[in-house]
Amino acid sequence: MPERIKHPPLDEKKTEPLKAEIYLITDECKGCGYCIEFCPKKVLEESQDINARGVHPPRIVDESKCALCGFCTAVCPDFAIYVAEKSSKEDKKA
Amino acid sequence: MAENKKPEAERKADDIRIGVYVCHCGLNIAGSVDCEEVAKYAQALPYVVLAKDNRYTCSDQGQDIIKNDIKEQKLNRVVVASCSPRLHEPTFRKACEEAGLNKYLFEMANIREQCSWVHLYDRKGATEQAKDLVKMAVAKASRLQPADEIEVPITRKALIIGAGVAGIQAALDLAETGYKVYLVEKEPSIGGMMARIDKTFPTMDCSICILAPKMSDAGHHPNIELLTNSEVSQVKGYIGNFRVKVLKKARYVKKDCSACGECVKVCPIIAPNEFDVGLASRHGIYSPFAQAVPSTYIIDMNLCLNKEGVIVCDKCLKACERQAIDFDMKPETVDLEVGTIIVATGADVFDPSVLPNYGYGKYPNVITSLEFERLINAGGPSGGRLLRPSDLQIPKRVAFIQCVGSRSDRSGKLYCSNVCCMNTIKDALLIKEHWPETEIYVFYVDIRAYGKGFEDLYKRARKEGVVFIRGLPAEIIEDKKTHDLWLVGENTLQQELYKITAGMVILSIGLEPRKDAEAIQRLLTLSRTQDGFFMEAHPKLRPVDAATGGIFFAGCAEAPKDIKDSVTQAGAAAARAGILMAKGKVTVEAITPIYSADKCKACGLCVKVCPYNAISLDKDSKLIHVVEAACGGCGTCAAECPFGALTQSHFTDEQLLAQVDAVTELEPEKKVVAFCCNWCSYAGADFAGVSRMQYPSSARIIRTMCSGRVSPKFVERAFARGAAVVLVAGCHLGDCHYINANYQTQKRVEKLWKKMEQNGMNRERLQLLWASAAEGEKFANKIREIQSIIDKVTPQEIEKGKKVFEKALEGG
Amino acid sequence: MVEQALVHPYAKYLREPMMPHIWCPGCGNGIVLNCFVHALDELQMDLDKIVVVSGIGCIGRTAGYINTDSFHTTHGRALAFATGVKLANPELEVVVVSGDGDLFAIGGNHFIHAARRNIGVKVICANNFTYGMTGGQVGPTTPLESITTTSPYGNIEHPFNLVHLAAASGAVYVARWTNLHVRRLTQSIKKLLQKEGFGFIEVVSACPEIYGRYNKMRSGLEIMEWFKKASVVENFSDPAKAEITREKIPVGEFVDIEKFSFEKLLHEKFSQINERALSKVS
Amino acid sequence: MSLKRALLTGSHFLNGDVACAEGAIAAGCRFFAGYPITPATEIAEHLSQRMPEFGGIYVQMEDEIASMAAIIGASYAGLKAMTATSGPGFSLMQENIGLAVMTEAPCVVVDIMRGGPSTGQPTMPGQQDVMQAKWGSHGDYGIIALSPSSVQEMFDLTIEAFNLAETYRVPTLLMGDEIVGHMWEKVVIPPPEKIRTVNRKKPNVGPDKYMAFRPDDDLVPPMACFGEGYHFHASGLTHDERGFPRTSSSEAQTKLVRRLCEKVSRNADKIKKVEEVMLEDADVGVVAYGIVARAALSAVRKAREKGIKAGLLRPITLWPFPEEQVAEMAERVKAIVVPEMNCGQLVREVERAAKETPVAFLGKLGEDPHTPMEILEAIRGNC
Repeated sequence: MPERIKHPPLDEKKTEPLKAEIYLITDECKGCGYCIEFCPKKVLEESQDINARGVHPPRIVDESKCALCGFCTAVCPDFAIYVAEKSSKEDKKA
Repeated sequence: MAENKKPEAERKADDIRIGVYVCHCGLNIAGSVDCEEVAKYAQALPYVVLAKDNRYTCSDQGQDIIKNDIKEQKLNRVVVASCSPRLHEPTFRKACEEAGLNKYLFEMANIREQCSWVHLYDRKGATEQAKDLVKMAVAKASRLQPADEIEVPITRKALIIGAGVAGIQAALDLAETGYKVYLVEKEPSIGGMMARIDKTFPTMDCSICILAPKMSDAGHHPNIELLTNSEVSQVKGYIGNFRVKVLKKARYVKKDCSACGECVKVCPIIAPNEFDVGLASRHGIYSPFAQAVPSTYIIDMNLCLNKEGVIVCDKCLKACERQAIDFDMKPETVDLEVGTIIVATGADVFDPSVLPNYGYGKYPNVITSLEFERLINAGGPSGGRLLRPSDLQIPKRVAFIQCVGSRSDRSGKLYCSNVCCMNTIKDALLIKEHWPETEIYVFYVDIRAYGKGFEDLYKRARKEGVVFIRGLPAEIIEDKKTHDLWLVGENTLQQELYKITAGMVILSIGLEPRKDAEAIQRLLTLSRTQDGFFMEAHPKLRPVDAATGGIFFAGCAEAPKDIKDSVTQAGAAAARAGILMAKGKVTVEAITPIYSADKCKACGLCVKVCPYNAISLDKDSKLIHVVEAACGGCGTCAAECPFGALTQSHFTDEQLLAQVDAVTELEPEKKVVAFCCNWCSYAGADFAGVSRMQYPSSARIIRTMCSGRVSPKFVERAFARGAAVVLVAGCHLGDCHYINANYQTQKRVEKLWKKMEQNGMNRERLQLLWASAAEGEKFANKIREIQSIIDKVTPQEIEKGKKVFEKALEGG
Repeated sequence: MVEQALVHPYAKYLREPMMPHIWCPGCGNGIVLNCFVHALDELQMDLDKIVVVSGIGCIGRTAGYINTDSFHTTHGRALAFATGVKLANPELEVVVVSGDGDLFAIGGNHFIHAARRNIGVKVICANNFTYGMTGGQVGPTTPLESITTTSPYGNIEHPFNLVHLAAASGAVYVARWTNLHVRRLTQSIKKLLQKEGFGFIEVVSACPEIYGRYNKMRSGLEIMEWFKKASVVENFSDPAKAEITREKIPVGEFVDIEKFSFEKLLHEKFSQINERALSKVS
Repeated sequence: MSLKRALLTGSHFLNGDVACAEGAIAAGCRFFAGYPITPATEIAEHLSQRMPEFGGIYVQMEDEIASMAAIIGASYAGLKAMTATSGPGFSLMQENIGLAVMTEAPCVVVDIMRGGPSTGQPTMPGQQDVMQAKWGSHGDYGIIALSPSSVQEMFDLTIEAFNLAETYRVPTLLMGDEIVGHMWEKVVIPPPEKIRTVNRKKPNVGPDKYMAFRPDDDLVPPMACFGEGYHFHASGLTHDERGFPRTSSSEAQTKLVRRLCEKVSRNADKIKKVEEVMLEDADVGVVAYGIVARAALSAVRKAREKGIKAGLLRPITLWPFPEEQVAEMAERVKAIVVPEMNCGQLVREVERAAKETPVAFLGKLGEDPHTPMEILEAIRGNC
């Protein structure tokens, strides 16, 4: 098949994937690294800062890559991370 | 059957009357072989009562000559030196039979594929080789025996590989006739190329509108079993009795899918849709297009977030009310038994990104004719509006460039792709129909409007004001700001340079063989023409039959053709397959074992090596029993028998040894005695010829059905008579046409190597080659490599070989 | 990117004053808890009608963390207690969340009998192959040759195959997943909560600090890697063949059948007896 | 399920176990979990037949540990719950009696005492579990134990046991013996309005304010039940007033354990019951309970016939022990005689209360309890 794929699809604009907002409750993190390891889009990495528990919580490398699959939320043993669609940012907070 | 062979001495010369016919095949053979000389040479060979050369032996006159000679000259053996027996042996056998001569008394010398075509510039060598080949054929012919064929039943089921319009049509025809059909398609949906085309020429029908009903018929027909997202992984057996394995790749969506599309709404993965040539997007879970059959969705596991059995994303799982999604689905292998196979694998389109001067892939507004089909299609990514990718505006001026990937050595495709001219004319008219103001230029080499209603369409296009300019642009230059395009080239009619700007350029790309054509070729032991499309058994008389019995072609797999021709050919292929299955039985070649009980020691070795379990040992009577219907005809039992109690009909030890002797009579130290199996290595050698691959003329090929037939004593005999090199060639291990017989070949060759080494012989002189029907190049290279060995072999080494194997001179 | 004062969507299911939980970094118990509340959230169940009961051990603390009625029993007795609750008030959805030692060593007898009775109690067992809270002693599920503080030379006791045990004892729903299968585990828990009768889910759970430490898997990630490599989904395969080995962890749903629960049969008896009594009166 | 069919008002000829069972029903017990054991089995058998008649739950568990756990569960689910057993089973129950104490689960445990230790003499009477009743489970706690000496009392005291359990959120023990359990006597079951039943205190605040283990002035916390929307937590671990574990706080430990003891001791006067016969002018006081008290009573009467001023003090409440009553008697009598079907258990409490007053112990093991004559001898010997 010809390498048309070099150009973006015409309907690119219409089919823009949802934007994600990732929330890190850093001080709840115990640093198991599951969210980092199992993120299919490799959105997270271990940060250098040390949290209240004395571990390196994750930090966000590129939020735009997040596919909103929510696995980090589901696999976190410490309820220290969750994701939401950008739009619904406000009501997710507080 | 008992062998009634007489020792050489007892044969009276007048018993055997051989006629030899050397074919010029126009200039195909005569071009590099002196056919008259070969005929003269043949005349002098033992038992030969007449030898003739003529332009086309396969022509009716050519055949009539043979028939008359059989009657009037009382010929009881016939030798034709022409093309490959894989092509014309049936033709001549038929001729012999019509003249009342048992067809097993016919023998062929392949002086085209394996001689004239591969020594185009070595007339002398070619001619010498041709003589040897004829001599070998004659030697064998003098020992041929008449034989009767037994019949085996045909499985009344058909396998069709590829479910484009050709495959679908063939499937429907056979299913309607009442045969069970397995329709295998590697894509998730059937429909093939035609499903993506907007309108068909010359009638301007909506392509999918006329295809969709056929698709759903195929999907619902009680006699058709669809195997989509599947690929044929193995084919064993023979005409009427193929055993096929089909790999059904996991779809990850079960049949329960109601195609409601809820899953798509939640799938976070977005990727270009192959069906729209990347012009539109699809999701990780998707249905390729609205009319897809089956409508069951599919998950693209390369894109899905869930890998290695870990479900990270379960959005579709939750969205699916029918719970049809199953991430644990595993690929499964389906075993089929069919009597006939139709190859309808279609063609790929040429990828113009290899032509830098047209800037395809670089300039957004340079698109292919296939992309155009999607753009102009109302169901396509732009809703049928001809939007140019750079700014999504409708261009004021459009240019078509013809023969992109066709009829040009630069792109490596010398042939005409057959459909592009009319396709462009159709496309031009479509544009005019929607946006009459648009200026259209077509740059062409020749306009080929040969078909029914084609010329009218062409005329209409001209009338509508489409401008046809002879002479392809040398280059396309893009205006960086506007992304408009400049086409620069020479108008070869006016002999003047042109520089024309256009908002959009459509490359009218050609068709080329499927990337996986070689895989199919190996699976089914087919032949391909030089341009890589599958080769029919006869271009004129058997245009839809493959050389391998029970296999037929439909659609672009055989050559580029338009929808009408594909459908026509599909009908033909279905009819041909139907004829076989209607008969319900097929005669198997009389190439089964010949057993001489008196020599049998009931050791049971043959029982062990038979791939078909066709031989059983009766402990009490100390005799073996052969089930001929079950026998595949590889002859490995004959090669295995240490006591000469078994040999293979039509490939007897005597006949094969006679061929060896013939080769080694003169200057054996300059020759390689090559044993090639009919299905792979011999076909490979033919392919090398078809592809005109040039290699030294030292090879003398002896055809056996399977390399497993090559008994060590044949090899030993060759060395004992001073052959420089012996080559044993067979199918790749695992690809053996006779299940696993070639593993015996390997064992035997290794034994011989040991023996040679123990006796201080250079084992290089015995070569083992695994080459498929597709690997002509590999075969040619092997012969070149062997030539260098021949050149090194010293007279002393030759003598050594003679001594080591002198025992082999006895008997035969 | 907001950093602080965030409220996790599941916070409402947890007892704020009890958080953070006591579990070690990478402990699978947190994932089990996460999946459980995830399931509750998706089912939108009436939290007033849920009673979470647990026994002794690390995972036993779950009862204290989930913001429903909850009870933390003596070692091994969770199921006996839960039986009383369910019989006394069949309206309640009684869930026992406990560990392999609690449920199958000291509580083994209660388990098989609860399953036999088909009492409508749902069991989620976090199997970490050891006694974590007491420092990692050998237990009823410790794999052969595993090192623990009381099998320093390698365990020579054959472990239970929990799904087989549950199936043989009569459970109407039996499944096994690992901490890695959070999605399927969550769906499985939803199914469990909607079944009538006695259901059982084994969650093969990561214990990096204790079991892992002694068995060459020092981090949760290493154990998860083992789960990933060894897990094979074999839905409705023979539970008898589902032993856990280093090489293979058969996971999936093993049993999903319908059977009248103990409480249902009991209340049917009541109505029969009533009718008899009434007919006597008239 | 009207109480009418549950309550068999009228006169009956029953054995002690059955009377106990009927008492439980009369008290509003709607959950029984047990395990077969002589000589308590008849209680289970009878309830297995009776309970379903009015929607009460009977379940036979896999052992006494489970039975005890189950009734705590039932109690938290809002039912009045009971189990019944004998020595060996009583030992198994100690673990979860401790749990009932710690989680303050109202429930009744009937122990029809037989000859121990271990399997001992299943069909013989005994009073060997009296100290186990008080100290059987580990840790410090207060508990209530009653001692019936007639079949009628098996009925009456079972009701009393439930009322106490519900009032103080304490597992309450009915310490019968094989004879009282198996003896047949007339039992009068009063009409419902004549039967006093108590139900546990319910919270008077909403779920938001509710603290499962915050006591009122009587040291007893109001009790919410599962499914009522309070979302409370109870644990065998040391806990604070919210019920949340406080495993390393001495403050929490002191506060909780103290209360668990004082809840009973501070309310002892309201709990304690004794029967006093002819003690006013007595020189010799006999302290006896259970079946032995009946022999003692006739011994006291015979002594009076013989001119010996003897009297009887029968603790109906073994625990909390009626210390003041014994002490007050001790000041008046010259000597105290304590016949028990053991090697001397309750006598220790008597001695503690009696101070200087001499206490003679009359122990007996095996088939028959003391005869009146035996006790009379003892009285004679101590005047």
